[in-house]
Amino acid sequence: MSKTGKITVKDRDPVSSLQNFLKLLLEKGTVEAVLVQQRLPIQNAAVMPVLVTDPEKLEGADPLAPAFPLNGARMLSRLTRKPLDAPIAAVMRPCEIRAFFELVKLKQGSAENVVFIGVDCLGTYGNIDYQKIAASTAGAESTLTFHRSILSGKGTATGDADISPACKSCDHPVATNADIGIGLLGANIEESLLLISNTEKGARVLGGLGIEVEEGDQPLRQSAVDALVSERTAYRDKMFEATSEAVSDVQKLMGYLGNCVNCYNCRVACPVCYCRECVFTTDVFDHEPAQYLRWAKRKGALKMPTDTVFYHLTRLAHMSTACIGCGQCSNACPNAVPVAELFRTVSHGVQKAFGYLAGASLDDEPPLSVFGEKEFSEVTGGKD
Amino acid sequence: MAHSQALGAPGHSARDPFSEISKNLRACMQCGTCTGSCGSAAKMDYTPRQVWRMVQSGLKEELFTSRTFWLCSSCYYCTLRCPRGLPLTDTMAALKRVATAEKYANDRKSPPFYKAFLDSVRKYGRVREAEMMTRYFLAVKNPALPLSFVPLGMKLLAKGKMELQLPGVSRGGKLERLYKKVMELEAAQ
Amino acid sequence: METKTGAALVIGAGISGIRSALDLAEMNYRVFLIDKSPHIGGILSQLDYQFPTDHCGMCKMLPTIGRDASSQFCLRKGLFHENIEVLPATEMTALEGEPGNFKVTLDSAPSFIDSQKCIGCGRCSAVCPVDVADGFNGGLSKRKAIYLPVPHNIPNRFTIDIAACTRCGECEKVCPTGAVDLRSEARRAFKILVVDDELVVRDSLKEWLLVEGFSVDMAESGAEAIDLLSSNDYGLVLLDVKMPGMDGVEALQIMREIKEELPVLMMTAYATVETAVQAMKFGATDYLMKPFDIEALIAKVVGHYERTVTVTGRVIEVGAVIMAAGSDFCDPAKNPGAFGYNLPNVVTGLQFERLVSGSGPGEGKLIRPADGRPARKIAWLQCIGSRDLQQKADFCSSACCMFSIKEALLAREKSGGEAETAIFYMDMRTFGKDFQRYRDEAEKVSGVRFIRSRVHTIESEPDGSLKLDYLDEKGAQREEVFDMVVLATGQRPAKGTIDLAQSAGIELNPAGFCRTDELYLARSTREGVFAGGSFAGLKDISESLILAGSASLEASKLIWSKGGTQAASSPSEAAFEDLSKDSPRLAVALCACATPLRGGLDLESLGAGLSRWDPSIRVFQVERACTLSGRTALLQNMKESGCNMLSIGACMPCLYGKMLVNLAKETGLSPQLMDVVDIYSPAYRSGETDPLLASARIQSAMKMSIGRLKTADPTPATSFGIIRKALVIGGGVSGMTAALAIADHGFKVDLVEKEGAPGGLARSVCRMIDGARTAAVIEKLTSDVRANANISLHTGAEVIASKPYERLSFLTTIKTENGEAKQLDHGVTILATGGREAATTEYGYGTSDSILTLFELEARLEKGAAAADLGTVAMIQCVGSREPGRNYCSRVCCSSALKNALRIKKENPQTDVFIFYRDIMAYGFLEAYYTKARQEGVIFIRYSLDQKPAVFVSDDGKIRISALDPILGKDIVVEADLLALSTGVVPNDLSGPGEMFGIEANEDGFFREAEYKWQPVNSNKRAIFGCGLAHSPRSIPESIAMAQAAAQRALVMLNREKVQAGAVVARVRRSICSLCERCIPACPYGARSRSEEEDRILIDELACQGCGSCAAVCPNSASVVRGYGDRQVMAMVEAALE
Amino acid sequence: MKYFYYPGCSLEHSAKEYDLSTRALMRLLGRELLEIEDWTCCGASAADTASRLLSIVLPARNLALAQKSGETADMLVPCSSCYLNLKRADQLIGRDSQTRGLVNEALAEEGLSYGGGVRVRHLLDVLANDIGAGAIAEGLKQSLPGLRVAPYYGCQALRPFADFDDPEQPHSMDSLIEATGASVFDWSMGAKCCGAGLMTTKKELAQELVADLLDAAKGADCIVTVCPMCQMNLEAGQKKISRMRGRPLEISIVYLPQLLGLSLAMSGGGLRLDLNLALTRPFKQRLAAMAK
Repeated sequence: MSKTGKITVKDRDPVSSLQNFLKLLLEKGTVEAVLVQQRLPIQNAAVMPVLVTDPEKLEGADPLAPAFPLNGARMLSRLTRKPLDAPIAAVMRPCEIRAFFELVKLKQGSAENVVFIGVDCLGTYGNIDYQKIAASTAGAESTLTFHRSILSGKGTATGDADISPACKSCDHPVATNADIGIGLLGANIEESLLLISNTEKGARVLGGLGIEVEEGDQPLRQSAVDALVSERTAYRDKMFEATSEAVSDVQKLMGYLGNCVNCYNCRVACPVCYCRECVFTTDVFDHEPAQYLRWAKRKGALKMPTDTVFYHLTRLAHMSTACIGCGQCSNACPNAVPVAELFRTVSHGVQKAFGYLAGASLDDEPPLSVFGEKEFSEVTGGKD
Repeated sequence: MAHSQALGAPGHSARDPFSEISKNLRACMQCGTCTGSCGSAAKMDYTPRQVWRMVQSGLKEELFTSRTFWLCSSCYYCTLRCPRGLPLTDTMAALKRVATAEKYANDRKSPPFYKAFLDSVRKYGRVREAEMMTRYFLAVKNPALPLSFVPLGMKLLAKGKMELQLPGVSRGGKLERLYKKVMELEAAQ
Repeated sequence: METKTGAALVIGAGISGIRSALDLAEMNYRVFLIDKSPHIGGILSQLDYQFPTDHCGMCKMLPTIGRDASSQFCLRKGLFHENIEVLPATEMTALEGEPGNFKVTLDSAPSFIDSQKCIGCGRCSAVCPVDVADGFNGGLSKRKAIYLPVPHNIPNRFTIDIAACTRCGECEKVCPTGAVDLRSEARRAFKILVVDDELVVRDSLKEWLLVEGFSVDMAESGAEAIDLLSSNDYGLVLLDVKMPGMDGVEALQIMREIKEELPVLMMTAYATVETAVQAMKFGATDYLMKPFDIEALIAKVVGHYERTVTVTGRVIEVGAVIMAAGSDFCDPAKNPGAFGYNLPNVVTGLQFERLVSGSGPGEGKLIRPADGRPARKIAWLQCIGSRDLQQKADFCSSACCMFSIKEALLAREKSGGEAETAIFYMDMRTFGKDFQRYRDEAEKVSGVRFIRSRVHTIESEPDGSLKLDYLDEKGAQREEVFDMVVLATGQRPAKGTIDLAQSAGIELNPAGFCRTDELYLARSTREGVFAGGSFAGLKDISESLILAGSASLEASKLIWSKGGTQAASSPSEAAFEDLSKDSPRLAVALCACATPLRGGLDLESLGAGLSRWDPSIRVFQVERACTLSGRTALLQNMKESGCNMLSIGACMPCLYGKMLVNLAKETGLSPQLMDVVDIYSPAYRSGETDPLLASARIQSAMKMSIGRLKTADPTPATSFGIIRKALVIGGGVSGMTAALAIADHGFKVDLVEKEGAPGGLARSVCRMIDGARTAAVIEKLTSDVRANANISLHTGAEVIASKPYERLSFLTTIKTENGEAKQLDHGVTILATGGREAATTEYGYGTSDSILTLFELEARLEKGAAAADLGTVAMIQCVGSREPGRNYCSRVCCSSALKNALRIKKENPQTDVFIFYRDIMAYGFLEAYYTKARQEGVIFIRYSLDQKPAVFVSDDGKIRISALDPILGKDIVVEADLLALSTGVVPNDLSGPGEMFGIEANEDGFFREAEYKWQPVNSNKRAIFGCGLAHSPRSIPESIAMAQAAAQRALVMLNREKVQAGAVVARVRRSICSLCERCIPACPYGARSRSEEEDRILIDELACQGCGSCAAVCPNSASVVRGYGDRQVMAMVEAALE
Repeated sequence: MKYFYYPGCSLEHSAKEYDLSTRALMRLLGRELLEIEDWTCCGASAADTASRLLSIVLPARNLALAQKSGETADMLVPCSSCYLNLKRADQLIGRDSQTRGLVNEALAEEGLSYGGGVRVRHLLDVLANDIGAGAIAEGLKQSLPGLRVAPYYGCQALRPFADFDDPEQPHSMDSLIEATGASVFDWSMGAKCCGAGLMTTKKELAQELVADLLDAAKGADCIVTVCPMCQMNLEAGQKKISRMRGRPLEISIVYLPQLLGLSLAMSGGGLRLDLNLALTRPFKQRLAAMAK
């Protein structure tokens, strides 16, 4: 049962109809600004989050683009770190909304004045791949070809590029916790886009825009979503197995992370890694020269830089309860270390153990801040 | 369930033996140790704990319909163990006294036995067992009772451990004066 | 002139003694803490689990303010506080002088083991031939004559049980450090002269005394004895009475002239007893009866010898004495008619605690003492030796009901939930805070069976299990077999209480406990001598600690008023150089001493190894660092090396607590920059055969210490001034007492009372339990408050807001009587908001004016309504209490109901009084009032929650109460003219002050204390305390005691110019803090808050206990604990892996 | 050492052997028994049902007679019921002046008076504490090895006056039995009541109690008693009780002085074992065999 409305698509171009919908929001004054992924006028292949206040400036907006340069949650957190009395709309992918929810729980942002518009996500390319694809086309051309090939069943691969492994294994393509959902699955996006109102705020916004909404099942959409989810889940489980096997002991883990050069990019890109300054960049890990010599003497040889595995283990320990699997860590890694697969596998296990799904809802308390009376009895032996 | 019973503490006339008994039992906190310790509690219609409760609540009529205090074999377990240190075995004896004095005929065998026993002592200063038993059998007027004692009687006779004396033959009256004085003193108290 | 620092003596080092000692020590008084047993901890050293947490929480008594002055490890291991001198195996023999300056003589039993040398290796007890029942394990296991008094003490010193020791000397031979000295030579030096004409007597006596180790001379006659006496020195003479020629008495007189105070034991046969007694007039000390009973004779002789060698005469001067000598449990086997209590597998409560303890005989596996089989069906019998007039025990021991329930829960836990548990009781006295909830949970969740019956006999079955005959609640005879029976043994005065009371000059109450003032429970009958804990009657841990706190307050008030000043500042607070600018210059001192402990350790190679490892350090050796000479050498070396950090390698780090503090004072270096490393036991203890491996382990231990010191944060501990004024909210009896207690120490107090006049709920109570008028108590308190210049009383005033002020104090706004706002600044706050009688509509209240509440009945009695025309009076207890909605016992209604019933009966014995009750909560000595009420003819009728009495008011105004009498199993009807309902006590609204000061109330609305047992008056916020009815329902004397305890805790804060924070506290590196606030809820002491204006995390350094929870939660070490920064920990890990 | 001797009514006839064996044993052990001449009945449990004062006056009369004889000695009482009444009278008179006044007013009728002071001792108390197992062991001539003896104390010897043994778990007979060479049969019914007082009025109840005792004594060779009423109650009707319980419960019942006498090689005749109502044949053969 869901409340849905429609955006009719004019001349087979969903991107521009979506832009018109967003213009409506600004014109009607429902929101004072819209944060949406937009193609920069000067660089067609760069699709970056843009905070737009003038409806006219929306024409480059392309949330349907298979581009995911960075996780927008971090930007939204900067916007809402302090109370902002202006309502804004955030057009984001499901994993961006979930990342932002985690940041709210860590008091790095607030969801009070934000209208979440969650777009169904059919997957995104790595940044390098996307730049190649977008460079050779104009405007939203690459977006439309991407969606048309999916509609026609040819899948997402073009040339030697495909959507990132993180997206392939993402079992949350639909932003069920967004106020308004933009439904692509189960619709012919060249005729219409679905508008799903998930929350009471969403219904209020759509009502304000005069878009009627009716109750009813969406069997077509539901089966499409289920199909996509089961396909992605199958891929995910295979990935979990492979990754677990690849890091089943310390030696293998060191090999897995062999190419890492401690540039800590994955930390910068990770939306939920909220520390202002990571301890690994502080003086704590700025060891004395004599110390390196001592380490070398102990085993005869010392790989530099040191503390590589230590860093990843620490990040896993800190962030595995909040990881939403958006894949930006792998995306940001200069040496293509499969960091996302490692983090996704470990945090899946951790979150299952705590019965917690990162970013699912603002009301779930993060695991380590709440202590259940009788937890992990298999470990404590049932004693409280 | 049983009729509801208007409850009131026992009457307070000065020399009423029953209120004397209830004064002794006031400190009882109904812990049940006495009933638990009593060898013959299983056969009693009201357990000792219930008897003390009835005394406390002044349910005199109902109490004397009970045969409990006649079953007391004065083994003093209850007195030893009562956490309140109450004279429970003496209270059972006192209840027998009140029952005999106020003629509550709820037991046909014990009062005549004790009377026969005391009459023999009054007369001869000592218990003449044979004579006392015959006087007891006559008072009970139930032929089955003497018959049940015949085998024991025969054995004792055979061993010369029982003299055959006929009742009412010799003079007696050995402790007559003492008895009279005691009854006099008791009444005056 | 060194002003006379106030000092106090605390007798008894159980938890109450420790509490009082710590209270006074934290106020910088000097404290002597003595105990006659060789260890501290009293009964609690044997209990591993306490209600309600079912874990141990003793260390929560340790000081949280100025905590570096005290050891901060498990109290069952030991107590080291700068201001406390702990004297085990010591007793007070005399107390002279007047309050404020007493002279106390202390006797300590001769210790045959040198505590400095004993390293607790245990070889002596391995060879000891004697086996004695181990009192620590309640006699369930055996121990040797030379033994460890408590398995887990630090330092773990062995002790000799002189009574059991046969002086065979085996332990002396085998002790590696020569710590054992049985003083056999001293015995040999003690010469005894035996004077008897019969040779056979002389020979046998000589032989016995030689076996005992004494040297013996013999004399055939008086004359011979006299010239022997003049030529040598005898410790004791055994003199026969009947001798030819000069008889015993004559000889005695001559001997007395030669040596005035010569102890002489007359030896007399049966006939000459009179002469022996008569001889005592001539100075004979005692006499012995022939034929000799060897044990008695030896005991007397050894007794005399012991007295001559006891270390007597240590006289100390103290301002006040606190008696916390505790109490004992009754020995069920000595019960006349033992009811089978001495059968195998019948254990006392204490023995059960040992059975479930890990260090107990069964190593915590719940086994039966007799045959070691698992105990899976256990029964508890309550009131053994309590509430039993047969044993002159007309009192309830208050704590057994609750510790039996706790033990039942422990049994289930230890048996993995298999154990079947049953408690046989008469009244389940759950009168304390949250007791009822604890019992309900035990009954409904853990399936503990509560059977209301007093079991009379236990009989043992062939297989060792136990058959209980009992009467169940319906009166049916029951028999049930259990694996094990636990007796909840009642209280008895501690052994030796009578002579302790004599030497202290205090009186005892009829039950043999310390007699105390009716109103001020801590005051004994002698001024200046106070009673804490269960010395005045067994209490549970929380009440013991409250009374101990009240005793400390009374003692400190006395010392303060007699001019005994507190020490200016405790040594640990001396200012230290700020070395943050200095680069680390570390010196290592290796203690060389001849202890055989050393084994193969070579100090030179150790020192060289360290220098090689870190060339910047300087290493030197010191001879016997723990001695005075050692320390001066150490100081000398430190000055030479110009070091600003010191690491000492020595044998027993725990001995160096005080030494480091003094060293710090002399060198100006903070103790945080010094460390002591145990370099001997790794080599010795583990029996390391390979010296290389041992020295490697020692090297890494030293390197860890060096690593830690070099990366230590040198900034010294900070101290903070707080506003030395107090705010007391609520002017009831508790509020006024707390205000007076603080004001009497010279500090300003603001006392805020809502009503027009102070007095609180006590104003609507007319009489105390013993008949004293409550109004007199209130008038006295009110006049004292008004007369006290330090107290400003604000009646008709209400607290409306409060916010932090001057960093660690408070600024509170109140609305005064005439409506204008007033601002009060203060450093501490005491909540005494009190409570009131609960309203009710049950049982027809309000439908007839002869149905009253408890207080209304008392008011009517007080107005002189002659009891005659009261007619029949009925009372119903637990109205609205102990049932869902208000599931706690209000504790005071039973005693008040008994008070009213006894008063009615006294005025007119003919009045019939009926009390309908569920459990009569006449705990402690209130039981005597319950017995008296029964003896006066009050009839008690029990009802259960699911079958409450029904009340009808007939039109002629008579009240008919019908109920089931469970004993008779019949419905009964009571026609009463007056019905009193005991509705219980509810707390006044705490939400206002609660929310202002950030403290919570529990689910019943009472003040939630930091820890029910161990910190009863503290809240979870640092400077906020609570007492009186606001905490939980309690009687007026108990409220006064609690108010004093709360005031005492507040005085610890107020008492110092500068309150020293601990050296190890948390710090926030503001620049890298992302303000995610995860560290705020993680702090158990509420020491962290977010300041909106400054947009940063604030730390209350005084509340912070350096537990590190905040550091653990913070991902990027923005929150760090001083002394345990990342670099330090990493440096130590590196060193450990060397 | 001399003792006043108060035999009591049942020792005249139905418990004659108890009287004779006690006198014989005491004579052998060199203790002189001064029988109170003209002693009368102590009132047992009957006097108390008629009048409280009577239940004190009757025993007081005998105490007064003993004091009047001019001798100073403890009063030895073999029968537990008489022991209880005499001791109770002595205590009440000693403690409560009002009772003392009334009793002496009554005794005046017989020219007697009593103010307390005679120490009432049970036979078992004298045997166990004054004479002691050592004396028996020294005088032992005829050891009774392998004989398993169940010590039965009854109730009124131990309660309410528990002044020579534990009222619940008594052990004073053990040393005496072991001194004879016999072994003590381990059972827990030594202090349980046999219901003798009810045998004449509430027979079925008394027989239940006796049956429990005999059942518990299974495996012992004999039960030893120290009270004529317990003896009579356990001896009489063993067959009827065996039928009632449906299994053979016959067991020999002897008095303590008889057992001790045997071990001191006193002839069976002198101990009048012939008068005992329940001596099983195997027990008699055993004694005969041991006598050779």
